Amino acid sequence: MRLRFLAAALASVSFTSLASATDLEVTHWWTSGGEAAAVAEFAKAFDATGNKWVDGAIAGGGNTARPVFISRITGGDPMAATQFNHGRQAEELVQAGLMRDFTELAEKEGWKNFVRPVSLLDGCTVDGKIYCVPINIHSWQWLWLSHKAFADAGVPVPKNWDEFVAAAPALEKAGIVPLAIGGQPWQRTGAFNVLIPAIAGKETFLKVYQDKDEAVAAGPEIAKVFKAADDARRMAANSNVQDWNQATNLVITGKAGGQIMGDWAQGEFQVAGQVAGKDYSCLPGLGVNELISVGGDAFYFPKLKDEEKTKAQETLASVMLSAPTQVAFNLKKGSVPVRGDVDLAAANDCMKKGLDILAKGNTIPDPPRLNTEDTNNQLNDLFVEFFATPSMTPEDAQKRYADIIAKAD
Amino acid sequence: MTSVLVKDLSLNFGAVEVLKKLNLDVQQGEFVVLLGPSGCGKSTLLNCIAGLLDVSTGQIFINGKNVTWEEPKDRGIGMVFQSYALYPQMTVEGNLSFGLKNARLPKDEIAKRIARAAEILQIEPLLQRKPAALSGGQRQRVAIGRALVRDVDVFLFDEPLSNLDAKLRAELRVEIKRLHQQLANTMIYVTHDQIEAMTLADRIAVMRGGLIQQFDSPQAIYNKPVNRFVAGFIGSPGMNFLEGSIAAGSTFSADGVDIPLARYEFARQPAAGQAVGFGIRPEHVALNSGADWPFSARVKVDVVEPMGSDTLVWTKLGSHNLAVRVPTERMPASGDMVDIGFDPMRASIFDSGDGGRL
Amino acid sequence: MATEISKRPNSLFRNLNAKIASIPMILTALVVFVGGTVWTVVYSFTNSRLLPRLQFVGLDQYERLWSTPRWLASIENLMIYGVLSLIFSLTIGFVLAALLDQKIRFESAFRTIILYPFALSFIVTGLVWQWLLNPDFGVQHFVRGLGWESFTFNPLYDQSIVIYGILIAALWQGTGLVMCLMLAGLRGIDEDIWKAARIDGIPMWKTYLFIVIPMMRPVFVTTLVIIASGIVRVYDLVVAQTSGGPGHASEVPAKYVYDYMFSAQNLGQGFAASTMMLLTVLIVVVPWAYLEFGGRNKRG
Amino acid sequence: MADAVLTSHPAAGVEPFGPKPRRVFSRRNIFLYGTLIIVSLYYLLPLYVMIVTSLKGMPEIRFGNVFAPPLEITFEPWVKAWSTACTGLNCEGLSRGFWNSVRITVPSVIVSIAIASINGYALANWRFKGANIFFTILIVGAFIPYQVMIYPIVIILREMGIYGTLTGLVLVHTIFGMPINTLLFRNYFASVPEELFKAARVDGAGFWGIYFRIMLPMSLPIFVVAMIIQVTGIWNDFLFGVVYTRPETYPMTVQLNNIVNSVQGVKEYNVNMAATLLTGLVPLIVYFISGKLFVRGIAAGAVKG
Repeated sequence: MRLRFLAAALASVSFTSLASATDLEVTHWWTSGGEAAAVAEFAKAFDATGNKWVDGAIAGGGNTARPVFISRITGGDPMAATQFNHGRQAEELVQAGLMRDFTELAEKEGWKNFVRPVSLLDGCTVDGKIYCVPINIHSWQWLWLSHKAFADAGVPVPKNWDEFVAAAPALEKAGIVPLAIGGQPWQRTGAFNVLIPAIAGKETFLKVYQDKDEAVAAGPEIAKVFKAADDARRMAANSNVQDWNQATNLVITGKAGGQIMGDWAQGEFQVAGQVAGKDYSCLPGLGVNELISVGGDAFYFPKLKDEEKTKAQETLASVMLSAPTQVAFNLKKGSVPVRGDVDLAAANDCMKKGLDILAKGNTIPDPPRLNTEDTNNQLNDLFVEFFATPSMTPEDAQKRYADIIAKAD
Repeated sequence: MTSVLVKDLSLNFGAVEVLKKLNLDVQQGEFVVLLGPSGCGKSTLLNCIAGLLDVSTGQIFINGKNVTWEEPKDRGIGMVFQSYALYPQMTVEGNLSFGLKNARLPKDEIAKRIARAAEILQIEPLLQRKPAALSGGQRQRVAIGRALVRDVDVFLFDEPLSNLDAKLRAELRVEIKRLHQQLANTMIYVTHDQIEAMTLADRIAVMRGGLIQQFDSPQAIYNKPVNRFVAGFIGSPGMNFLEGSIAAGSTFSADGVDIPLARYEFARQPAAGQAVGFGIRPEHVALNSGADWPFSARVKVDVVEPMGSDTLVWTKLGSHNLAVRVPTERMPASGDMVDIGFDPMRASIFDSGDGGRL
Repeated sequence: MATEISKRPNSLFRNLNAKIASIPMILTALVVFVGGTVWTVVYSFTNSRLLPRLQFVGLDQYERLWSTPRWLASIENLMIYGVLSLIFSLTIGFVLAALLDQKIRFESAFRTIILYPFALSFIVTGLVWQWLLNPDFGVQHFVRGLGWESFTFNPLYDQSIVIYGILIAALWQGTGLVMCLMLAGLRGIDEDIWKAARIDGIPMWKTYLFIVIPMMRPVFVTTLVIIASGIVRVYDLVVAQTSGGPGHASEVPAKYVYDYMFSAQNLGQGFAASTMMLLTVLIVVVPWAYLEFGGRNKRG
Repeated sequence: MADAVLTSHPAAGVEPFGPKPRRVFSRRNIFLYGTLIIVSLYYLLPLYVMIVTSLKGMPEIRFGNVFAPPLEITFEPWVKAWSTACTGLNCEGLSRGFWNSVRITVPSVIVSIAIASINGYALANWRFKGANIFFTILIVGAFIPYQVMIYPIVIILREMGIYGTLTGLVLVHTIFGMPINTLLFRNYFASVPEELFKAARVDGAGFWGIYFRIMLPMSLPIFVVAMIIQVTGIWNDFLFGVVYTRPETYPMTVQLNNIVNSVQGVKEYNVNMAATLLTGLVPLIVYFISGKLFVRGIAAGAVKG
């Protein structure tokens, strides 16, 4: 008797949950410790709405994951939502009519009113319609320094790039790699792109990447940047790691002095239980030119046939942008929320620095947003070669650099 | 009644003509041997008759039915191969019944036929063995049995005895002959062995270069070859040839040797001075016989080759080598002077140009 | 007597079953291989980015391709890797097979040991060898630990020898199969050949080189197809071991194709690179394949 | 080398009577077995390192050397690799992928071998007009890098409506396994005496009858070879598994890649090695079980041609 009752109760429970819960498959390439913890916040928030987040993580970074995403979308078997770096990566998918238009929802919820900086939504906009949900702001312009490494080498922790370069010989003498850069191509390009505004200033940066001004790219300002890159190359000569977070790990463990890496590295320090200002330092704009780039990740929603799922996509989009989720997610991820109206009391030193700069408006667009992936890849090829080939002079490299900029569209 | 009829059959592999407008007419119950050197097209012809090769042009009839484009199984033939071609994974019984099962014959009928074939070929004790456990001779019996159970009018043999040793070959040869007498169906048999051909055939088709040169009884082929090729191919040891010409009257003359041709039956009259080859078989030349031959000469013995019952004596007639076959007990020694003689009636004369019989 | 003429049936319906059974093969050959190739070639003349689109730009993609240092480096690397890999796999595979063919004891144990890496994927192979060749953990670390402090064996981080680091791993994975093929070939050689060679007093190496190897032609053909197709396609191993680095020292064409098609989102460029690869393959393989496999129709 | 081998035999001539002397430590034997043992070490070393590493804890890996046996054996990396290693939010280790791999491999192997063997049979025994052209295309196809074909195949699968399904993936494996397997089967069937085929035709067996009743029962060795090649190839496949399926059906290799490439802090080499070994286990077992037949089958499929 009781058993039957129980069974009936169970049946009704599962029935109701079936009726309202929709499984949405979300694909992304966040698999490092900090990233996975951040994604878990999204999943928790979405599951709380009575739906179910089906995680489709693919490790190995965007270059491994993106082909899979694109194949599935064009192959007619799309996921419900997928990560892309926002900017031009998904442009053509939108133009081909494969992605969902979220303008209506954006207007209803007033995204334009709280997304800061508003330019983030521009990256999602094609022909006046909004096609993606920006979820965080990442900036590249950070130099992470290990206090332990400098203590071991017996030199004070540098305050800017030049001091860092000057400290390199002392670090090397102590058997410490001055600068950790992973073998993946984007890390090299990223580091170079950080050097441009820090060494040559915001104007030069915009002329090169926004206006694609070949003359500037070949000019003396960029030549200085290449000189700095040459220093970086020498300092990174002995860093035998591939992944960015392995490089970060070298800094965490004091085997390397520093690393030029985006703010997502902060997540790794956090997971390792390190405290900003005590165990490590962060210098935005390499401590030279305090500005940060505004880039980040966004979620795109392919058009689906299933009505239930289409509805749930909207729920997911709202959840991702909601204030509590934004805070929870970005704290774990080490990035800055896209909402200007959230309280980040919980933010640590480094993140507060970033928020300050953001508030002052000292921002530049993220190079990947300005370039096509094709151009980004050509730059990757160039810097991979440059960093690995000591015999390649900065002058030669600059010539090819200017060439790529000239041909970019 | 005609059993197998081949009309104007040609077969090309690309640019190579393997069979050239070939005609063959095999009577009901006849044992026909296709004989020729390798590459003459005899196996190809047999495969065409079996339907294992698609012909280029021409027609094939079996028992009055046009089977040119029929499947092999529908032609009413059975076939025995040189390598036996037994299915290695099946028992002897399985091998014998495979074709019958494919034809969906009732079980008891299959059993009856296998029992009969096994009895005829004396392979009853082997029925449950696999081919790998059989000797060569046993395998070939099974292969014959496989054709036998099909209960067909035409048997095709593709050099069935070539893989056997000499003793077994002779045994099975007799057995095939006995089988033919017992069953009285049509058999077409390909071989390059002229003893098999001579002993088995009702008629022999001698082939060369995709054409049948002569199709006749073994005796006719032996005694009256239609051309120089057939004459040279048939007979072991081979026919002696003297190159020369027809001299005035009816004499063959070749560097100093004159042979009167009065008794020779010409197939067609030669012109005077025509270049011809004169052929005489070694066994038709007599040595020191003492008899009076239309042609005789005294020659010196070069080499003596004893072959058991017979001995081949090599001499020179003019500048040509001449072999003479004598019983071994009358063997001369090398260097002896001997008398030879023969009757030109038993000779064959061929045109030196087209090789045709004169 | 029957003399009616039977017409040659429509040749399409001869051996109909054989043709029906071959439909999957014909479709694969025509639709996937030929169709896919033609499609690729056509789109290599367009400026397709993320999605294929038919906006023709002539030879632009090819001009760019041949002026890209990374592509040129890839080609060079593949040539070096290909030649070395062919020579070493064939030589090592053959020598090992010859050794195993000496009627030795424990033959099957040795054979198993040499062949087992074949069961592992290139990804796994790449990972293991990356680990073994890592200077901080692997062979170099070990030898230095034994007291030879100056010992340097760091192929994966040295541009000039990185290709050998990959070769070591590739040979580890692939020679077993080659050895097996060669062994099978040796076993197919008539014993009498060896007797004849011994009676003639021909030294063993000469017998192998001038008599046995020429007799093993079909084996070499099959082996060559397997090795060569693997060389042209090499990708996973490089990605797992070095990601093409250091610099462009271990970049290969297949990786260039993949990177430009998918991560650079420049399909046109990727297609142009694949077309060049296909063209090379066609020039080398088609005449040979046709001679090898096309001329057999006349048998029987 | 040649001399060593030849000089080991004269004893047979000197002492025609009595047992042949056995010299275990002849120069030839020392050379022969010495070489083989050194070679074996090269082949075994990575496996040894994988096993040893997978049984160590991380501290030991960081400070010890790779060749040292574990001081303290721990099976934790194996447990972690199998059941708790994380990718993104999924912390089920490889276990999730194992059955997916089985589900993908079994039908793919069966279908691809069935089709390749029929191709080989049709090519070797029936030789219809034009067959060799298709075969040549197929062989050339063996040289096409898989990456090149990803896009066309996405389109083909989409048009057939089977993108993302198991059927689609089986089809892809069948297509890419076809060239080499067809070549092997064709060579094998060509080595079967032609008269056997003719005899079967006279016996009234058709295309399928000969295939199933005559050829198939004779072809165990070559089927074993094809099976090993396909099982290893399909089980180890990463590219097709990740591009043409969806996360809930990802094969084990995708999980392996995820585990190995999801670096959370330090690379956990021990877990990576355990995961690697676990993934390689199935093809390794298949190979060890049927290794003997493999050599025999290779002999039949590659030697004659």
